[in-house]
Amino acid sequence: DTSAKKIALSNNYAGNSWRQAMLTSWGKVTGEAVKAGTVAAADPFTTAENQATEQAAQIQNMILQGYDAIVLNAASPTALNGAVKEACDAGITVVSFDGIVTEPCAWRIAVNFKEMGRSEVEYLSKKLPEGGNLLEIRGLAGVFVDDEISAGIHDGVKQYPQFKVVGSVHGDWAQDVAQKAVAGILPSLPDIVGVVTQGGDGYGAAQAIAATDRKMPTIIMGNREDELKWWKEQKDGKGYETMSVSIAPGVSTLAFWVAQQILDGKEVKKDLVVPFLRIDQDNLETNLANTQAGGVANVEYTQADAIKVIESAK
Amino acid sequence: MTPVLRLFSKPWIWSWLAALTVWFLTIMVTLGASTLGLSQAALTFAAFSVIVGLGQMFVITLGPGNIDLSVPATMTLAGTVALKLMNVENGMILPGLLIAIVLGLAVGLGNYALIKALRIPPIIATLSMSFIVQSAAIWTNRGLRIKPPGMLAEFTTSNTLGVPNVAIVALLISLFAWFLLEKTIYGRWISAIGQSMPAARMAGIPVDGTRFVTYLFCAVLASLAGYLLACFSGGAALNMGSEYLLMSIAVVVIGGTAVAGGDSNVPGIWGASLFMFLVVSMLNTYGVGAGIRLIMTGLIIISVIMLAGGRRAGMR
Amino acid sequence: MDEVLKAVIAVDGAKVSFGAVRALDGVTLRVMPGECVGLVGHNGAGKSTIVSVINGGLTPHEGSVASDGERLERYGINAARARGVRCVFQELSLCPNLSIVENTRIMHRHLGGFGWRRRAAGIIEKSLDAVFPGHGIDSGRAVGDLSIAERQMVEISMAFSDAGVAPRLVILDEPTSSLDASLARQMLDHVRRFVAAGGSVIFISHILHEILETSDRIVVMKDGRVVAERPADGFDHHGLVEAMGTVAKKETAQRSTRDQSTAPLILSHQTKGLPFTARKGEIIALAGLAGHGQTELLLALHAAQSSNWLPERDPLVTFVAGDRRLNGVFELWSILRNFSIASLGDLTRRGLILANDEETKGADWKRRIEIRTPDMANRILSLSGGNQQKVLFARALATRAPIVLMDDPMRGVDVGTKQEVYAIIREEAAHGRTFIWYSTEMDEVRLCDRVYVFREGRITAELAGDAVNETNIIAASFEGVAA
Amino acid sequence: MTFRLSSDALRLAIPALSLTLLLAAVFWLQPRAMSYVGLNLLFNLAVPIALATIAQMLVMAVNDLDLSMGTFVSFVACVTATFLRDAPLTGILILAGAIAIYAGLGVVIHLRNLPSIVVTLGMSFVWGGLAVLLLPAPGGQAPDWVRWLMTVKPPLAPMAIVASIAIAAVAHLLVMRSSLGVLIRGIGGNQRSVERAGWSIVAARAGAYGLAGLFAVLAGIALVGLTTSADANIALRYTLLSIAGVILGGGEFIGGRVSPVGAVIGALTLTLAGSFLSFLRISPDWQIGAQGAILIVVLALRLMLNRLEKREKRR
Ligand SMILES: Nc1ncnc2c1ncn2[C@@H]1O[C@H](COP(=O)(O)OP(=O)(O)OP(=O)(O)O)[C@@H](O)[C@H]1O
Ligand SMILES: Nc1ncnc2c1ncn2[C@@H]1O[C@H](COP(=O)(O)OP(=O)(O)OP(=O)(O)O)[C@@H](O)[C@H]1O
Ligand SMILES: [Mg+2]
Ligand SMILES: [Mg+2]
Repeated sequence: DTSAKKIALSNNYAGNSWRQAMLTSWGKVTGEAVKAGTVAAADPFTTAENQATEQAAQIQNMILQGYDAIVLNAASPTALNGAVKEACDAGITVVSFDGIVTEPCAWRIAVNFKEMGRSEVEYLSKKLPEGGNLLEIRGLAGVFVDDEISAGIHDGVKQYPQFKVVGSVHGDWAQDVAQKAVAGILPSLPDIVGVVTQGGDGYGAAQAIAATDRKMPTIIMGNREDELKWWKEQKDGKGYETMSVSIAPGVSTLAFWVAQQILDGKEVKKDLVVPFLRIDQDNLETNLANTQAGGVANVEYTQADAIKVIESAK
Repeated sequence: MTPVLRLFSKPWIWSWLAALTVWFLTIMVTLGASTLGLSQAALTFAAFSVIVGLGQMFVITLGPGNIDLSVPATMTLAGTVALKLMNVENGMILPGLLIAIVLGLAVGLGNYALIKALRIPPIIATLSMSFIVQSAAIWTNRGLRIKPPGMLAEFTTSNTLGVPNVAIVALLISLFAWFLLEKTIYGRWISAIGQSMPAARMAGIPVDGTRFVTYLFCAVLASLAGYLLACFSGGAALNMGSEYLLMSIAVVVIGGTAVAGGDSNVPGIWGASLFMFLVVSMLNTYGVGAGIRLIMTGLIIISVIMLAGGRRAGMR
Repeated sequence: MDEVLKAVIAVDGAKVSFGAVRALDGVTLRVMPGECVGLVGHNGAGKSTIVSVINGGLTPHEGSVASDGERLERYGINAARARGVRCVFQELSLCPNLSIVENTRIMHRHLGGFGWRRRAAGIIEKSLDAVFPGHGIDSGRAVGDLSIAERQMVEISMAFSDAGVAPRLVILDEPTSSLDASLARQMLDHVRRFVAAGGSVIFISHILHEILETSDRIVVMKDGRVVAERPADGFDHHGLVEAMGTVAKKETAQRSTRDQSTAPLILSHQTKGLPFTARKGEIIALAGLAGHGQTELLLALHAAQSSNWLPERDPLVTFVAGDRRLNGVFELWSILRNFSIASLGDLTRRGLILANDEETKGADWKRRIEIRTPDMANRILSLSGGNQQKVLFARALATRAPIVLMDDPMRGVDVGTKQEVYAIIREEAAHGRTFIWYSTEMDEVRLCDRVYVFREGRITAELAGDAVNETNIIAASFEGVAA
Repeated sequence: MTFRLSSDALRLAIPALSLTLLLAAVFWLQPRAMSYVGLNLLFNLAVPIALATIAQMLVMAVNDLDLSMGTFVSFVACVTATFLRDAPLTGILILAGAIAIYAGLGVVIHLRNLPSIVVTLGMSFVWGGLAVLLLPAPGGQAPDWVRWLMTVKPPLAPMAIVASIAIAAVAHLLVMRSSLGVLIRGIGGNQRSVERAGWSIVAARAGAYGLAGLFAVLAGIALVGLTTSADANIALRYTLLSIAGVILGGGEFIGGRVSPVGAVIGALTLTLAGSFLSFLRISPDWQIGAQGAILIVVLALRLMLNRLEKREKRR
């Protein structure tokens, strides 16, 4: 019985649509859970500046506030370890997701970002067996997710040597930054057949390329509604083909249920994996229809889903 | 003084030289094939830096300590609210623009109220303000990316006679700013205030009024840039302004405007904005990693300021 | 050459120029142990510059400095201090953010080491007690919290203090400007005691009786040269003035005895002391010791009459700054822009500056008050200080404001220029302009129709007509009661 | 009225009062914080901020401003989590070199009369780049002695409080009591008169910057001790935090008026303000805005008390 337990969400950043969708999903799902009496509280907290130090302070405050579990999307996989350890020592269950932490006492709901990067190249190798030049758009320098996905992409290129990354820019997971960076490097690039991305940057790249007279390469998308919509337009008009992959913001709700299960006394393995949410040519329309205008393709999880994930990990 | 020497005594020449050098180095990679594409891209993206940079320049001209850190948040708020209001309808383009400007005015008013009424140093006042504005942006539409009206999207992304439309807009605003600075009494006033606030007061200049208008102007330019950028990049994002915090300051100081105030120049903003875009493009083109790119950017900024020479009585 | 051997400091044929300005043009000066040398001269005569040479802050371009018969090749601040040369500068030169003890630490480089605070406090307190018995200044207080007089007292005591290297030559550059009579007396007495004990003093002052009664020998400077040098009893007040070559004396003596009491009232202001009023066409002096609230009144008048928020079409007041650097010139600008800034409202149409009108007006005023420059587009700093001051006058006079506030504007202005400006002021007043003029110079005060005397931030006396004379003003500024 | 507060004491009274008020509010909202562990949790992340604030204060004491504080602390954190652990000697050399560069900046800024804002803005890119080169992805690990130092549990008062008091005391001795401190503040107050007394301004400014570098290095090390590992962006917000801390602590941008004890209190206040907000449970939309609001409120308090001080003085 967890009806007296209090869970907190520690979130490091709220400045993009993905995070906003994540917070919305959290609010929706946990709101119902609180109303149903499953847990006593599920309060979300967000820091102002996407900084590990600030988030560490936030976690320490949660310890003081007496939460029973902290669900955590971390600014850094390692820099919060000190605070997380303190929380564990205080008897608090810590479940990290998306931005996971390496501290052994915490649970991790991880996305295999490396695999995500690799799968992008794999998809391209199926679509363009003859290979060609790729442009890579990276995320924010110095952040772990950026490094992971990029490593995956380069692994993929090693696996499919017909591809070659001829340019790499940092798009900071933002359409406008990506657009600017791509527009800057594009004039000096040879023909490119594909753009491998990290999410939140595909539409920007498309915009930058559309502004030139180049042929539109295959741009891997990142599940944002504007990306999907653009893809739909291109698909309807010119039969454009690509795929879209990202982690669903609703994973916060999965983390919530996992935390609830742990509080309930369930035996849960420390490392759980969630699949990323992939959209392909054939299920584009359904996904687009389910995505809020301006939002991100999303999946929200139920308690049953969580139990299934926990069971399958055993 | 020969014309060449006179040219070299202009404070803005260094940013232009730096931009040209970097531009040349970049197009040489493709032996000139990328000239047109690179130039167009540079003009396009420099335009946004120019618009926010101009506003920041007016504020910095007001003298030591004057700076507006609320630029990014203002851009975000103006972009998100305007796009939400326009809701992809071409008929709403003007109301959207209007609301962006009104928001800019409101932020500027808030900034100066904090500075004047609560005597908070501008650097902290505008920072605090930016948090509030950022929250307002989150609250209004929770980060949804709404598309701009078709006409506007078309306008911001296309060229006229090979020149990007946004660059033309920025040029017009620059001309207006230049005109304000050089030809109007207001320009004289801000320059005087920047050189010495007590002297300006004793010369009968309405110091508070002028400073207030300047903070308004900066915020309005930021909101205008936010509006254009949101339309250009196909939707407003909550983080779309963050890049422009350091950028708006960097283009001003690299452009040769005196950090100690009182002396501003418009051409330098263009040189510096082009340079800031081109240097990233160049380093990307040469495949330099993020670390080296940052280091080189920093070293170049320091070299430009060393070349341009320290200023007398250059406070800070 | 026996003299040179004994001299604490001997400067020989020192020449210093700042750009085109010859600040020192071959000055020879010797200071013997046990004597007080009085140094007088008009503004800009070079007194402060020779002081800088002696204290090592300035290396003369020609000439030499010797001490105790030894020619010093590498003379600098530290060499001077090691020889016991101390200086009280004309402008206050303590750090306002530090306490008196900490300032003592800064002044005495070798005071360091454990427990320096106690030692520094001991040193400065001893010196304060010696120079100004019964001073009542706590050495732990921050200098910024002290009154101007207290700061000057601290600075003087600092120069006489002994922290290992005993002071041998103390240079006092206008040290009494903010001290009242009794404090000045205390200081002068201490100078005599110090000299009697074998120390040397160079004493610079514009208050001639102080010089006459305190010095053993008086040196008169003019335009960067020593023009007279005699034992003090060889001078009397009149002789000294003559030696300084002050032409001003004769001209300014002629005071216009206009009676303005019937002119319409144009401004009145409630102050802490007597009420302040001004009439059309009056020239009103604000007198009293320096820093007793005159500038504050001017600032208050200006603030009360001008808006900080909206531009004014017809301002009532305009201001001529005395402290050019602080609130006068705009250093980055040309002469023309500096001139036109206050009257720009008249030179614009709908906010647009009419460049031609601006230039015409500039050229007009350049001629009228003879600003000596080939081109009004030159930078303001290319002008000599006196000419900069003229630009500030022109700036104020070119406005349509009926009241001109002047904050000791003749500071550092040479005699010739002064006469020109006096004439302009008289002429403008005759045309109905009102001048409110803070001045530290008695000659200027006597030019005015009416005088308000200040003491400790309040107006303590109002003098008009024949009552405007030196005795009355001095009496009022020291006693704080109307004469 | 013979009793008179010195302006220095009043300068301190204001931040101390705001801290007390805030602390009272936090205790009221969250009584659990009123304990050994609670205080440590509230304040331990303030320790590196306090060190960085002292560093910024030293630069501000000579009328300059350091915009590279955040990236520099991040860089130091990266060095600490990598070299200082794996090759202590190299690590120490790198950090010493970084301090030397700081001192060098002071010299260059003085000799070439450059605006410190621009130079440090440029340096912020340089430090950021170096940090990214050092740790392209977050990682590294705190040296054990650092970790021990930051988690040790002294008797009576928690580490965070002890460390804050120690920092305040050392900085106070250094800046307010020592000769070097007097010299540095003297430059801020009246550079000309310090020069005339025969001091070398270049050396003193180099000293101020060097000391600032030293404190910033300590901040980076302390930070890693708390977080156990580093990343290139770990302390970016320290730039503005440190400036705000100095101002909250009663310091001023010019005139050499600074207060080390105030600066530490300012850093504690800023940290506490964050906790206060999270105890208030504001809606996530407005959590960021509330941080701005609280900055404004605390600074407005400062203004109110400043007015009081002025009235006191006039009396
Ligand atoms: N740093 C400087 N740069 C340029 N000119 C200078 C400088 N210092 C002094 N002068 C000039 O040197 C001349 C002598 O100045 P000095 O200060 O010695 O006069 P003074 O006799 O002390 O006058 P006062 O009685 O006003 O103090 C003046 O014309 C002044 O303008
Ligand atoms: N060109 C200059 N560069 C640097 N400092 C200057 C310059 N001109 C003047 N100063 C400073 O101003 C101080 C006062 O000099 P000021 O300009 O008042 O000369 P002045 O004696 O009033 O001029 P004048 O002899 O024309 O009346 C000098 O001691 C010096 O420090
Ligand atoms: Mg002079
Ligand atoms: Mg003098």
